[in-house]
This record gives sequence, structure tokens and C-alpha cells, in this order.
Amino acid sequence: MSGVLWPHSIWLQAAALAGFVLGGIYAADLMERLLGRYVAGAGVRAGALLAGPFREAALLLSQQRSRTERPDAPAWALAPMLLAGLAAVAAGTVPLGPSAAVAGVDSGIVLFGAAMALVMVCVFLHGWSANSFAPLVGGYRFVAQALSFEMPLALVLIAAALPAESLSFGEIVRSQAGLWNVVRQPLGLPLYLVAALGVTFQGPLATPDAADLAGGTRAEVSGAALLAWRLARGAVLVAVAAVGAATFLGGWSGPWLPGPAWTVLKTLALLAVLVASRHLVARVRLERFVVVAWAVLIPLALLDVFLTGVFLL
Amino acid sequence: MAALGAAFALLLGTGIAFAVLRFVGDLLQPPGTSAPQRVPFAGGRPPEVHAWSRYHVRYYAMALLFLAFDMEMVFMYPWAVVFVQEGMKAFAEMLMFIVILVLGILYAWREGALEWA
Amino acid sequence: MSPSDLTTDLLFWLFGAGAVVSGYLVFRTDSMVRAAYWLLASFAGTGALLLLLHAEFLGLVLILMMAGEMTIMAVFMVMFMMNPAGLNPMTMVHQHKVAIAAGVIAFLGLGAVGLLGEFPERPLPETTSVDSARITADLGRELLGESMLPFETAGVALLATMIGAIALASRKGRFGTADAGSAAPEPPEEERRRREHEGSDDGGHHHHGHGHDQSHEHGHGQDHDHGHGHEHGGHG
Amino acid sequence: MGLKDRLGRLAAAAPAPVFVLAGRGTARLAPALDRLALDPRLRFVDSPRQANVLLLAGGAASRLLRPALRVHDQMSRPRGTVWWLPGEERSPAALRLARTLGLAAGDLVDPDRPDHADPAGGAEAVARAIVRRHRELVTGVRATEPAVLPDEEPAPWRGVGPFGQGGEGMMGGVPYGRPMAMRGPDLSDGLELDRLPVRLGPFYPPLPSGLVLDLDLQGDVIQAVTVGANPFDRPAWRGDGDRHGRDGDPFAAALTRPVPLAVLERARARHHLRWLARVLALLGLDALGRRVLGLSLACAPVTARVADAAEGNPADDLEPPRRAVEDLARRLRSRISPITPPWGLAGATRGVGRIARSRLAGLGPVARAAGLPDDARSDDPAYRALGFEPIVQRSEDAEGGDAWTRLLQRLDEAVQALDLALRAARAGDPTVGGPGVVGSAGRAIEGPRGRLIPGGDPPSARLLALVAELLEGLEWGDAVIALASLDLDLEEAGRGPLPGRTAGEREPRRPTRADRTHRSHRTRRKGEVA
Repeated sequence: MSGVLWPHSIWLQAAALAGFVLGGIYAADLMERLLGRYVAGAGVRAGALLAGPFREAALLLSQQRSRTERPDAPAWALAPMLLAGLAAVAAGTVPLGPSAAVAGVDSGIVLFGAAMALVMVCVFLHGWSANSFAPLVGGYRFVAQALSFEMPLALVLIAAALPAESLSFGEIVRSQAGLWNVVRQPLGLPLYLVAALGVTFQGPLATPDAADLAGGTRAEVSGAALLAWRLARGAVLVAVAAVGAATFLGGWSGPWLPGPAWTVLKTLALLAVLVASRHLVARVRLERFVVVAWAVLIPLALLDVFLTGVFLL
Repeated sequence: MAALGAAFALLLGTGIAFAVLRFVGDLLQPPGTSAPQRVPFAGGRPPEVHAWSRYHVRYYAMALLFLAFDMEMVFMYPWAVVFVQEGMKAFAEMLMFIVILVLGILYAWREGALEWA
Repeated sequence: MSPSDLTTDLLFWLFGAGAVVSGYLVFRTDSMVRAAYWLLASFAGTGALLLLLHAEFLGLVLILMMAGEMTIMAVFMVMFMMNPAGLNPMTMVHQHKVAIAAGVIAFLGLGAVGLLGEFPERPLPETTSVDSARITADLGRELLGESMLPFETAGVALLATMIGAIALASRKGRFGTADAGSAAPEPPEEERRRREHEGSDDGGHHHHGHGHDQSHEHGHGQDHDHGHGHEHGGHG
Repeated sequence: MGLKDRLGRLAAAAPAPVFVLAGRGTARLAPALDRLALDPRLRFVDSPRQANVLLLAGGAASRLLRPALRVHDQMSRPRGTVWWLPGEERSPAALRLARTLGLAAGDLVDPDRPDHADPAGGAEAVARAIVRRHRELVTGVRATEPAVLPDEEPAPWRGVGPFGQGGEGMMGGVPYGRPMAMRGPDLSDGLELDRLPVRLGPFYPPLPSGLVLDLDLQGDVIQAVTVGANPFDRPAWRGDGDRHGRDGDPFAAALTRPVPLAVLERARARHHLRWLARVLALLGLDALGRRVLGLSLACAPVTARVADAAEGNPADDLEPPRRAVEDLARRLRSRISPITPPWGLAGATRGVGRIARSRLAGLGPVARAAGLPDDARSDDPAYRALGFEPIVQRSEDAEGGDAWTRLLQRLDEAVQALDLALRAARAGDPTVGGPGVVGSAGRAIEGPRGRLIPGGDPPSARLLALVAELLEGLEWGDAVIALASLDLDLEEAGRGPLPGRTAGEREPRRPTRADRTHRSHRTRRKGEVA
């Protein structure tokens, strides 16, 4: 059955993955706009809403890319490219259906962890390279944030790997055949979502690109470079949501619908949660977040590993 | 191996696609070169100095804690794979891990090293 | 030679050369951030070589760890080095004779290990499908079996590292700030004389004052004051 | 049709990205500006890099000219300008500037011209002008505006020095045109790294409009603060609004003649909600901020003439915003039900921007947020007749008052103000103020930022004097929130002494306190506020 729904050709698989990620970016943008309009108490026109992301993209593409006086130009150019590449790798580790992931490596959670660790490099470079005050502060903010969420992110994935006896996401999904991890490891998903907000610098953890820095690392960026940055960030968001769906919501498993459809639906559900925080939760004070991440989130993640181990004995 | 190759191809392919995006943008609208346009934005006044400087990070103690923590954590990956097979032995090992990590955090927290300097 | 072998060879040379070249560029760039990330690129190339050797887990973990650690290194180097972005060109290499000698000796030593050391003769199976999951599991069993003692020792050593790092670096503490009751160190006599002699021509066109700017810089001189950067590079 | 045309047509349908420069007299344009902020055809952006249209709102104060031109030149192409220029600001200098920028007649919108006036206070005409400019730019109908400032490096560096990049030695010279930051003492952990001098304003969106700050930072912690000269330098108070009687400051008007209490309280509610919208946007909750901004507009009719407002106050329109604001206040306060958003506001603002109580006398909501029952309305018989009691935040520690209590206080006061306006409508529309308002010993008018005493300093000037001390030692994010929590208005601060003395005494004194620079070493602080 899955063979019909999941193409064998590597090119078709890559195209399916690209469609999945691009569609996810579009859906996330729509959800953010929709919720924003709702919270603002403004009306919605379907046409303007649906065309919005494309118009925005066209606007940015027809705008000049700005430069600063003495930027680190190669690093500035590299940041969005690498970020997008990492997002693609991270999305590639996720099995969309039962038969395969595009890059379903055996050490999937390590590859995902490595990609998310390198996100720190991208955001830091994006802030550093402009040689301007606000982006610089934004870049340094993200380093503090990343050093704090990376441990819980890795630990909850390790906890999910325990019952699967494997580091691959395919096995992690299969290990949830009886009961999803969201029930079996109740601490996992909430901790993962906090870390996911951190790695996508979204909502309360949008500290590097915050309004109090006039846009932070984006403050000096415009045109195609800004479009690239926003697309790359959206791609990370989709990848992180897809990994969450596979790790905690049973991935492709579900009744009635074919596997990939379940992956898409669950990914959309997590995307909605991540995106909703943008309009519902105020930005945190970074110092507070760092202390809370180390003093509360990491111990909770360790507890998650511990409890998982106890249940497996 | 094939999967790793695919991951590498994804990294490379996406990177190239974004490079093309940038190139197309530059074709449509060449990037700015004039001196007044390149002045970093600070609300209408020019900066006095380069922003690049010996930047005083306030979380250096936390960063050092991370270094040790990171190293400790990677041991957990291979251990997680064999946990079910090894049973009690692996559990005891895990306990030791968790105790070490929690002790580290506890010490850092008591010393106020997590707060920013 | 099958196409897959050819690809592997090509990738080997690509990553190997990439690791060497980016390792070289660490010392040829002026910017601390670039130096740190060239080193990261070099490590990533090495990690990719490990991947080609089917050590999937080790290769990926190397990249995972180095991403965080090179960023921390970049942050610390920018914090403590003069001219951190390399706006004024400078050389990152000092004490050439000693450096060359150390480099040659290290290369010969490592090369000797590579050429003369006895490695287990376990060629990869002919099939391309190596069970890297099994390799990771073997590593796990090793950590729980014969290597348990060194492994646990490493764990305790890392705890000691955490405590030591915090005790040294953190100013705050339960018993008051670390510098309470201590006096600032005096610069060495000759250093002070040199500063006075150099006077005000070392750098300031603006009001932040050159007077105290470099008084605590434990450097060697104006143009090549960057030696300590690499001491930070060692922890990787 | 080429790719460029297709893109242009698609981009033309997107909301126009606008960067707003608030010039002189924007208090008058404020209601219409708020309408523009809510307009779905426009999108206000945080940085000129991302804007296609620069909106100059108000007159060109001389100290704002050069900064405005710099921002103009920093915009990415395609760029264009729309100037919302009231008739009385149409000075020769302003017209010269318009010529320099190459503005066409259609790019100048005059809120006083009959064909530009509309029920939205000119907002519609401006929005249309911006959208037209945006469409012309992205479709290539009109050329982008060229840079105005000379194409000069900040300092000559090409070919200078041993490496030809202007630098010398390790840290010296002007590599690529600018020097490097140098080391200096640190307030926090004593590690002497670089003190980065950062020159901000007057158009830096995280700061109050017009505020010019010279900061020294170590990392993101502020080491020293110098408040620059106030760019707004017009001493006139226009309590009664412009010559059309529009959009005056009713609080200032009440110093010279009676003003209906309901008008004052409506204006107060609107003022506080407007402030709240800005703070919410700074904390990342811009969508909620837009809802609050909409509520603020609902509190006061846009073109309310202060002079006419006495003609009855149909208060029915106030009930919906009152309920909405009350609901928001209740949700923010509730500790038992963290079920409803917005979340995290307390965490983001608690403990940020504390000021010693002794410095807060007469500073209205900021003082009351710190637990001081300081409210001029308590002494006013008209308010007493309506059962007015000042709202005071009970703060746990004596040196209270932080951004969080200020947020709650202003929300509470907005509800109270709407309540008072509703009650006033039922109680025969009492008036407040008039020539009987005398100096500090007696009665004063309670403005939205504090006590207005005839001939005294406006509250913003007194708040401005607190800025330097407040910001020192704060992390950047906290500093922005602390500053916003004060609710500074640079134009009010620059206007000089409040009206209300006898006519002969109103010599046009130069604004003094606000105009002087405040160094962070404070010598003349004592007794200034108390």
C-alpha cells in the first residue's frame, strides 16, 4: 500500500519532501496571519489571505538587498543558505510514510541534533555579519538561547529513542504502535515544544529578531536576502514540527487515512501550536529563560529520561 | 550510507537553490553601494565606531557549563540504543549520569552562575 | 572500480581536502569568528570522513558537538581578543620557529601512528548496506562493558570540569563576589613603562580613551598580538 | 510580459511596507496615524531597510532634518516618500526639502485641504497616497528616489595606512572609515571589555519617537546614558487644537478654560490604551496591540473638537470598549486561570524599570503604580461628585513600581476613565478646570502622564529627567521596556512650561530642562521631582 503512496524514485521522493516543506511554510504563514487577524479583531478576506504569502515574496524579491558599511559579506550570504540546507536535512530525516524517509539515516536523532546545533551558527553569523549594533545583539542573544534549549531538545529525543532501541526516527515511530509517546512520556512533547520555539526563534523565544531591536538580526536585511531568511526559518519550523509529529504523535500511524496524510496532519497540528504562540505569548526575558531552561527544563528532561527507563525495566 | 548521501545532497541542493534565489534578487535589483545607504541603521544617526568589538557576553559561565554538559550528553546516545537489552546495568549507569548532570546544575544554580554577569 | 566506489573516493578527497584547507584558513583569516568557523568546517570535514568510514554515529556526533563548541569559542575569542573582527590585518601565527617545530613533530608523530600502528584488519563487507545501527549499539555495549570504568571516570571528571569552570569563571557566588577583598593586578613594570612611552598614539580617535585601553592586555606588541587565540582553540 | 512585470504586479498587491518618521505636530495627527497602523493596505515596518515608502508625518523640525535624510537614504530601492504636511508646517524650508526629495504634488498630503480631509482625519488620503506611491514604485511607473546625502565615506580610508584600509596598528586608525571601540570599566562584573558607544534616535522604533540617546554598552548592558538634545523645540501649547479646532490637547486646554469631564476621561482612556498597544507590540504581541489600538480609537471620536465636545456626550459608544478593556485587565490579573491568553506579560515586565518612590511625585500613573495615591483629581469637586477614588497598585515592596505595575495601572485607569465618562454623561456633563486652576499649591489638572500645573514643567520633561538613571545597568531588552513604561512624549517635553498663567506672562521661554543634555552623573537631581 505504501509503495503506491510513497514513490520509490529518489527524485520523486525529494520532490515530495520539497512539496511537504514548502507547503508547510505556506500553511504556517497562513495560520499566523489568520490568528493574527483574529487576535487583532480584524476581518479576513480569503483572497488576500491566500495570496498574501506570494505577494509578500514578490515584494521582497523586487526589493534591493541592502548592505552595510563593512559587513562580513560571505558569512552574511551563507547564513540563510546554510539555515535552509539544515532545515532540509532535518526534514529529510523524518519518515513521511512507513516505507522511507528521504534521508532516513540510522542515527536520525543525532543528525537532527547536529542540524539544530548548526542553526546556532547560522543565526549568530546572520547577526554578527552586518557589523551593526542591533543585529549583533540579536546574534549573541540567540547563542544564549541555543545553549539553553539544546540540552532539553537532545534529552527528550534520547528518551524517545529508549523504547525504540534505535536512534532512527523510523524505529521511533514504529515503537509507538501501541501507545504514542505523547502519552507514554508526558513530559516529552511540552519540553520539545519549548525547545522547538527556541530553535525556530518563534513567539516568546523570538529574542534574536525581536521588536525591541528593530528586527534584531534582520534589522539590516532586505530584499531577496530577507526572503531567503524568512523561508529558511519557516523551513526549520516545518522540520521541527515534523520531527515532533514523528517522535511524539506516532508519525504516519493512524486509522482510515494513508500514512503520509497522517504525518502531514500531525505536522500541521504542531505547526499550529508553534505558530499560535506568536500572538498569544509575550516575548520572554532572555536571562530568565536561560535560568529556567537550566534549572527547570533540563532537570525535567532528565526526569523524562529516568521515568522512561523505569517503565522499560 | 545512501541515506547520508541523500542528506548531503539535500544540504547542498537547498543551499544552491537559495544561492540562486539571492542571485535572481540581485539581478532584479542590484544591491546598494552608495555610502549613505550603507550606514548601519540606528534611527537616523551614524554610528561612531564599528559594532564589532570585544563583546561582553553575560552568560560565559553558562557557556562553560554547556561545554562539559554537551560532552557528557553524547554518551547517552549509544547507551540509549542498548538500554532495553542491558536492563539493570544500563539503568544503574543512567542513574549515575543523571546524578552527575543534576549535581552540576545544582552547583551552578547555587553559585548563581546561570544568572547573567 | 564501481561507480559507488568512485563517488566514495571523490567524496573522500573532497572532504579530506576541505578539512585540510579550512584548517589552514583558520590561521590565515583576521576575524576571530571566521577563524572559529573555519575550524568548525575543518571538523565537519573530518566528521564527514568518519561518515565515509561508516562510523555514522561518531561522525555526526563530532559535527553536533563542534557546532556548539566552536560557537562558544568564537564568542570567547571575540570577547578577549583585540580587533576581534580583524578590521586591521594581522597575523594569527607567532613564534614561528617553535610553531614550525611543533607542527612538524606533531605531523610526524601522527603520521607514524597512521603508518606504523597496527590496526585491526576488518575490511568493510562488500555490500553497501552496512548496519550502522549495529555499530552504534556495539558502541553502547562497549560503554556498558569493558570501557565502563574509563567512561564513568570521564563522567566524574566532567563533573569536576563543570564545578571548576564555574568556580573559576563565575563572579557571583554563594559567599559573595569572587573579587571581594582582592586588589586589581598591577601590570608588570616593563609593560607599564612601554605603555607610558608609547603614549597616546595607539588607537584612539575618540573619547573612550586610549589611556586605559590596553593596560591589561597581556600581549607582546602592537602588530602581532594574537597568539592567545589559539590556546582557546584546543578544547575541541 | 517579463518576470519583472509579473513580480511587480504581484508585489503591488501586497500591503505597502511603510517606515514612519514622526515630525513636529504628530500629536495632532495621532488618531489618523493610528488608523493607518490598522489599515490592511499598509504595513508599518521596524527598519527603513524593509520599507518601500517613507512616511514623513508632521513638520520638519530643524534637528530632525538630517536624521530624516539619513533614514531616507538607508532605505532599499525602490524607495519613495509621502509627506503628510499640515498647512501651518508648510515653511519654505519644508518645501525646499520636498524639492530635494523630488516629491510630486501628489506625495504631499495636507490634512487641512478640503479634498484631503475625511472622517478618518486625513488617514484615508494618506493611505491612498502611500498605496499609489508603492504601486508606482514596484511596477516601475515612477523611478525610485535617489540618495539625497552626498556619497561620502564617513572618513577617508582608501589607500590610507600600511594596508590601505585606513587602519593602523592593532586597534588604531579608521579601518573602512570608522574607528574601533575601546575598553572601559564595566558596571556589572567588572570585566573591562570594549565599551561600544551606540548613538540612537531620533527615529529608532524601539525608543520613544524623537528620543536621542547616546549609550555606552558592554555587551548588551548599558553602562552610561546621555540623553541628547530634544529635537522638538516649539514652545507653543495648543490646548484648543489647531486653527480648525481639531485634536488639541484637552488636558492643556483645561488649564485655561473649562473642559467637559467626559472629554478629558475619554482622552485619558485613549491615551493609556494607545500606550498599551505600543508596549504590547514591543513585547512581540503586535496583533493584540492592534486590537487595543482599535479600542483606543473607539474611546474618542477622531475629529473631536475640544471646543464642540461640550455639546452632549453620547456615551453609548463607550460601553463596548469599556467592557473589552475591563475583560483584558481581568485576564492579565488573574492568577488562578492561566487558561486565557495573553501569557507571559507579567514575566516579561515584572521587576523591570524600578524607580525610587521619592522621585515620582506628580507623575500620575507611574506614581500610582508605585503605590503613591497621587492624583490631582482627588481634589476636584467635579470628580468627587462622581465618586472618584484614585486607583493605586498595592506593590509588595516599598520601592515599588515596575513596568508590570505600570501596565496594570494604566489598564485600570483606562477602565476607570471610561467609567467616569459614562457617569459624567448621566450626571449632567460636568466640566473641569478653567482659569481658576492655580499653581502648585492649589488645584491642578491630572493629565495622562501626571499633574499639570499652570506654568510648570510638563510631566514628560520630568520623566525625561529620570531616563538616564533608569537605564544605567539595564540589559537592552529590559531598558527598552523600562523606557516604554514611562510613556515619554518628547514633543510634550519640548514645549516648555504649561499654559495657564495670565496672558501677559506667556513669554516664549526656550524649553530648558528637556533641552539640556542629561548626563548620567547627576548633580542637580535632588529636589527636582519632589
